[in-house]
Amino acid sequence: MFKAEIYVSYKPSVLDPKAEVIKNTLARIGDDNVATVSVGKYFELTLTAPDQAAAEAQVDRICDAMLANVNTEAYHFTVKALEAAQ
Amino acid sequence: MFKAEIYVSYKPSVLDPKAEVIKNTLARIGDDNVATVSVGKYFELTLTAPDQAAAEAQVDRICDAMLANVNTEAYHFTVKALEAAQ
Amino acid sequence: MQTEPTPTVIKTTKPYLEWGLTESEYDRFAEKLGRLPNYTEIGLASGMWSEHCAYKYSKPVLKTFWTKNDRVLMGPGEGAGVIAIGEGKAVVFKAESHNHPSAVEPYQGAATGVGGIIRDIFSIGAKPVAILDALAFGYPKDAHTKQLIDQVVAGIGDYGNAIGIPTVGGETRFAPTYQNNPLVNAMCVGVMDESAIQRGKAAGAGNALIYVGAKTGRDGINGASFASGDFSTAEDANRSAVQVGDPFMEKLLVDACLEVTRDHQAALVGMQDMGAAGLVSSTVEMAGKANSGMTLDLDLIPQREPNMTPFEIMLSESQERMMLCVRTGHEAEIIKVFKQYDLDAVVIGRVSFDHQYKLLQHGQVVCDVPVSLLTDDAPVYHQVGVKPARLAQPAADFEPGAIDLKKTLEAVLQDPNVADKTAIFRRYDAQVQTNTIVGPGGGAAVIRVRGTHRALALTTDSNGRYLALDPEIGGAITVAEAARNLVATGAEPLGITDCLNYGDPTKPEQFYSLAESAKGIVAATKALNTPVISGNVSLYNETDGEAIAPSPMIGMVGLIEDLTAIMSPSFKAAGESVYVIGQTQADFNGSLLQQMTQGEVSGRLRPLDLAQEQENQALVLQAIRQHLVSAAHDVSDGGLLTALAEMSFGRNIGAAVAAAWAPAWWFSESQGRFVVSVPAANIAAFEALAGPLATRLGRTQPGELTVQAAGQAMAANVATLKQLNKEALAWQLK
Amino acid sequence: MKAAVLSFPGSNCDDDLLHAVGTVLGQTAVKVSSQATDLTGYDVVLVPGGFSYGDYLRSGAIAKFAPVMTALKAFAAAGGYVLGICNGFQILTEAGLLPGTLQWNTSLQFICEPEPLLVANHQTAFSQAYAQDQIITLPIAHGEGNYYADPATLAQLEVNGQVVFRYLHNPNGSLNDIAGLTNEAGNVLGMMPHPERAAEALLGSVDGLGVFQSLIQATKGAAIHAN
Ligand SMILES: Nc1ncnc2c1ncn2[C@@H]1O[C@H](COP(=O)(O)OP(=O)(O)O)[C@@H](O)[C@H]1O
Ligand SMILES: [Mg+2]
Repeated sequence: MFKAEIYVSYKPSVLDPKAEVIKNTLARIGDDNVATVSVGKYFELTLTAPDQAAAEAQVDRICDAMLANVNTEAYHFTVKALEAAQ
Repeated sequence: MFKAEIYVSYKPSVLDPKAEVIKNTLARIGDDNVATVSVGKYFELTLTAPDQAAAEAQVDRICDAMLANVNTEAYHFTVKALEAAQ
Repeated sequence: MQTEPTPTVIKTTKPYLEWGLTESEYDRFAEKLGRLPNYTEIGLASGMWSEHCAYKYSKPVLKTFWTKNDRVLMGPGEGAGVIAIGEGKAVVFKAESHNHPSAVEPYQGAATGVGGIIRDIFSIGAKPVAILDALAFGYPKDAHTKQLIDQVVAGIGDYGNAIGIPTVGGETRFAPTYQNNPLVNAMCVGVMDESAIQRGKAAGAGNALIYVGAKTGRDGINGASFASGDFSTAEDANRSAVQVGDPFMEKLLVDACLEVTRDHQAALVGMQDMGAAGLVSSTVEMAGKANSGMTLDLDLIPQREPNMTPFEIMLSESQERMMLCVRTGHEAEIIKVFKQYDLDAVVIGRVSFDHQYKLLQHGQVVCDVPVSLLTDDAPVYHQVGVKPARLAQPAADFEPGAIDLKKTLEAVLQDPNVADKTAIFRRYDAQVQTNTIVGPGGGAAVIRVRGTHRALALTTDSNGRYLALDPEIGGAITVAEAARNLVATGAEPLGITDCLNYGDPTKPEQFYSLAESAKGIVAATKALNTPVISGNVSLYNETDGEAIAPSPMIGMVGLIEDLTAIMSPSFKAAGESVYVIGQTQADFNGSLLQQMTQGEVSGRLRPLDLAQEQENQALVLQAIRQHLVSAAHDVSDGGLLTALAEMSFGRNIGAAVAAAWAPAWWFSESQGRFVVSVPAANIAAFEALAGPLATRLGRTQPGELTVQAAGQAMAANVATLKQLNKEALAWQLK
Repeated sequence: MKAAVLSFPGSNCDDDLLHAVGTVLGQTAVKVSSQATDLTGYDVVLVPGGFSYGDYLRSGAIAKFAPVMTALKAFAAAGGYVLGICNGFQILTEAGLLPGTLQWNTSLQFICEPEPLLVANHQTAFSQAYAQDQIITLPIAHGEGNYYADPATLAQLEVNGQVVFRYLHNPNGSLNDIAGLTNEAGNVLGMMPHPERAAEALLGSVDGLGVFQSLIQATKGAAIHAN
């Protein structure tokens, strides 16, 4: 069993409305020392796979096809083997 | 300048419809070896603060008040000082 | 896994007290059972004997409601009530409160409130066609209230928008009394064939009980008794009760259940949603209504989490679940329908030959009690009300004194109660299903009924200000005001649903308010021929011992039989005559003007003349049906001048009006009034029809609203007033 | 015109489209499940609004995996007319049939209101019933309608005249006020406003009929060519 931790965030060139709103709201309520805000998604998957490489390849494919919109979003992930106990 | 990395995820026992739909879809398109899916949010803030403790206290307050819905979500974060170069 | 306390330990340690059951209720249960109940059994009792399920305090009051006329096909008692609307069709509607959950978790509380009321509608077999939301908050002055409003509105919108039912109307009221105890009431309206009414019953020994929809988790456990408890700001533990709504799942559920009621009538015995007290209440009530028993195997229930106890499984309020009773032999046929929608559907038990409610888990009997013990044998308390001191000795009449017409009008138009609510309702999809003839923003909403030549008018109304001064008169006014909203669109009021939002009924003064306002509601529903066909009770609206003003919400539905006679409040052309229907007097106690000037309301209310009310409404309806009037609007918050201003905004056509009243009278809230405009060609016919009921005030004119009162004149630019009114709320919510 | 109206789990404007095209305009309109694998025989495929699969990951992100999408791509590649409205537009961008992405409205709020639009290009199969630069008002109802494309794509869209509808009072932050656009070939259009909600005078407006009338006209031409 493998565990993948996946981060999806906007590419730097894309203006993110959610981050903008959070930043403006923070400024309004007095947290005006916050300089930058970025908002992303965080996924955890557990999956069975013959080996680490296979797990990574599958996770990459899932990210590319589904979890991220590659027009506007970038992703990165780590895959770790879980103890055999499972 | 400090950088905070914040993770927000559902508390246990809280239904996560997003994760359900993703998992079902993965199974449908052939990725049926994915055993569990969890979906969370990932934020990065940079902020100025007199010291690490002050930065942590502020980030905690911002998470509690805005970034997480503490009724349904739990959060954790790390705060790191960035090089003085900034 | 924790082991549960034994019956004898329960008797001495009394864990049920925390679930809202009293010691004498425990004794009653044990005595009727004939032995000490186990943990599961007394747990189920705490849910089923809560106010939410058993109406133990409100039942004597609800019994007084008038619930039948020749059009009512099904009154209170089922998921929702049904009224015939002609051409073989019927309208189904009900309202529900989610005040407590929304106070704790505004987004999910409001969302699941909408989800719950929708299930009530399609459980009858009706297609849900409209949602209305009635909200009440403190004035949006502090960040907390603004956030609360934002999250409640987001929750309602996200659920209704996703599921594809238009939110066509509602109301948003602001008063200090709701500061710590907001009201979140939602109403759903459905349409169906008269012949296809479905009931929630489980009859016929051997028939299957089929569980459908979301899996059961540990969310919202024992929410029913939670909602029937009083609320303390310090009590953080309440936070564990949060349920999350899944509108996508519910959309599938609506479509699948309607397919079953449409195409598999012969297989279906009954259907009910799982609302308060989840699995136990839906199944026990279905058995109770059919006077049967049932046996359920908890191991078969779809569960989201491992190791759930019977108590947790049965009292979970996980959302988006339905219970069906299906004839033996038809199980596969029904399950197949749900599978097509990718929904779980599982036979979890059978109707039995006896009258016992029996639950099995891991081969053990974990509950075995008579069905009636959980339903009919719930206690009913006959409280005696005591008139609150403030009502026994009302303060002197509120005298607004010498006011400035224009400044007062500008202030009233910007008060959030009167301010344009676009900032709220534009977050709701009001048009999906393409039937919305009049959406939010006017008075009542109007939707066409597909497959007929008819339309329905829908509204909600509540006004705690009047009930705070006199619950009986205030109750009658609320019904009358809802009817006025409908009549102004050209609809004939058909019937009502209600949410009775009150304080703790065990307090005699709170019970007094509940009972007195019911008297007013009953009188008004009889006078206006609008029986109560469904409703919901929300008691214990108290924070730290302080109750809200009694705030019954009335949801009313009316019928329009002629699609060419749908009226709107906007003045249509300059040069038409403007009339007020009904008497204007010095009615300032309980008025918006008083709340704005004094921060609270006090004084005595003038009794409502229901005969006069009925006569005025009949006149307006006649005038609209005979195409005599070109605009009609009811007079409510902020009085006559406010109504005139609102009528001016649509097409930038104002009016020049005059009456020999003191300036303040233009803001008086005398009941039973409407404003109409009449084109020159219809004046003779209109005046002949109206007789002394209508008073001519002046005529419409382009772009200006001018008033001549005793000793004071006002001229205001309509566009300027409109802008004040339009921007006020968005600004105040920022 | 024979139109297929796709229906995904969570679609909620499919019946409204059937009503507008079938009942109001008297065309043949058939609901086609997202499980279908064949779209031959239709002149037009309509991808409706709603919240396919709850839009829980991103709007349209799950719908693109439905079986019918393979058929839809083949249909579009063969030059068939495809119209995506609201969630339909979002699905078409996720599936790569249209460029760009629909992000959250800048207000982060769902917005439902009538919106005046400029017909920026009336020489398309979807807009020929309108006059160039005509102003029409159509309802919008979306939370994620803020059109984004990278600068190069955006410039290309403008050069090619692919922008068909523009907001007069940009409600959601869309780049270049884009409310609706076609693919390069001009046979696939996505738009956030709902023409099917402006198809009957009783409901307040018939400004949306032009979109469907344009398609009726375009498919008549196609039929003549085929003969
Ligand atoms: N929460 C809400 N949801 C939907 N529509 C609302 C809501 N609040 C107000 N509205 C709309 O705004 C209109 C005006 O509301 P209100 O000021 O309470 O006036 P009235 O009592 O005269 O109907 C209502 O008729 C309704 O259509
Ligand atoms: Mg009102």
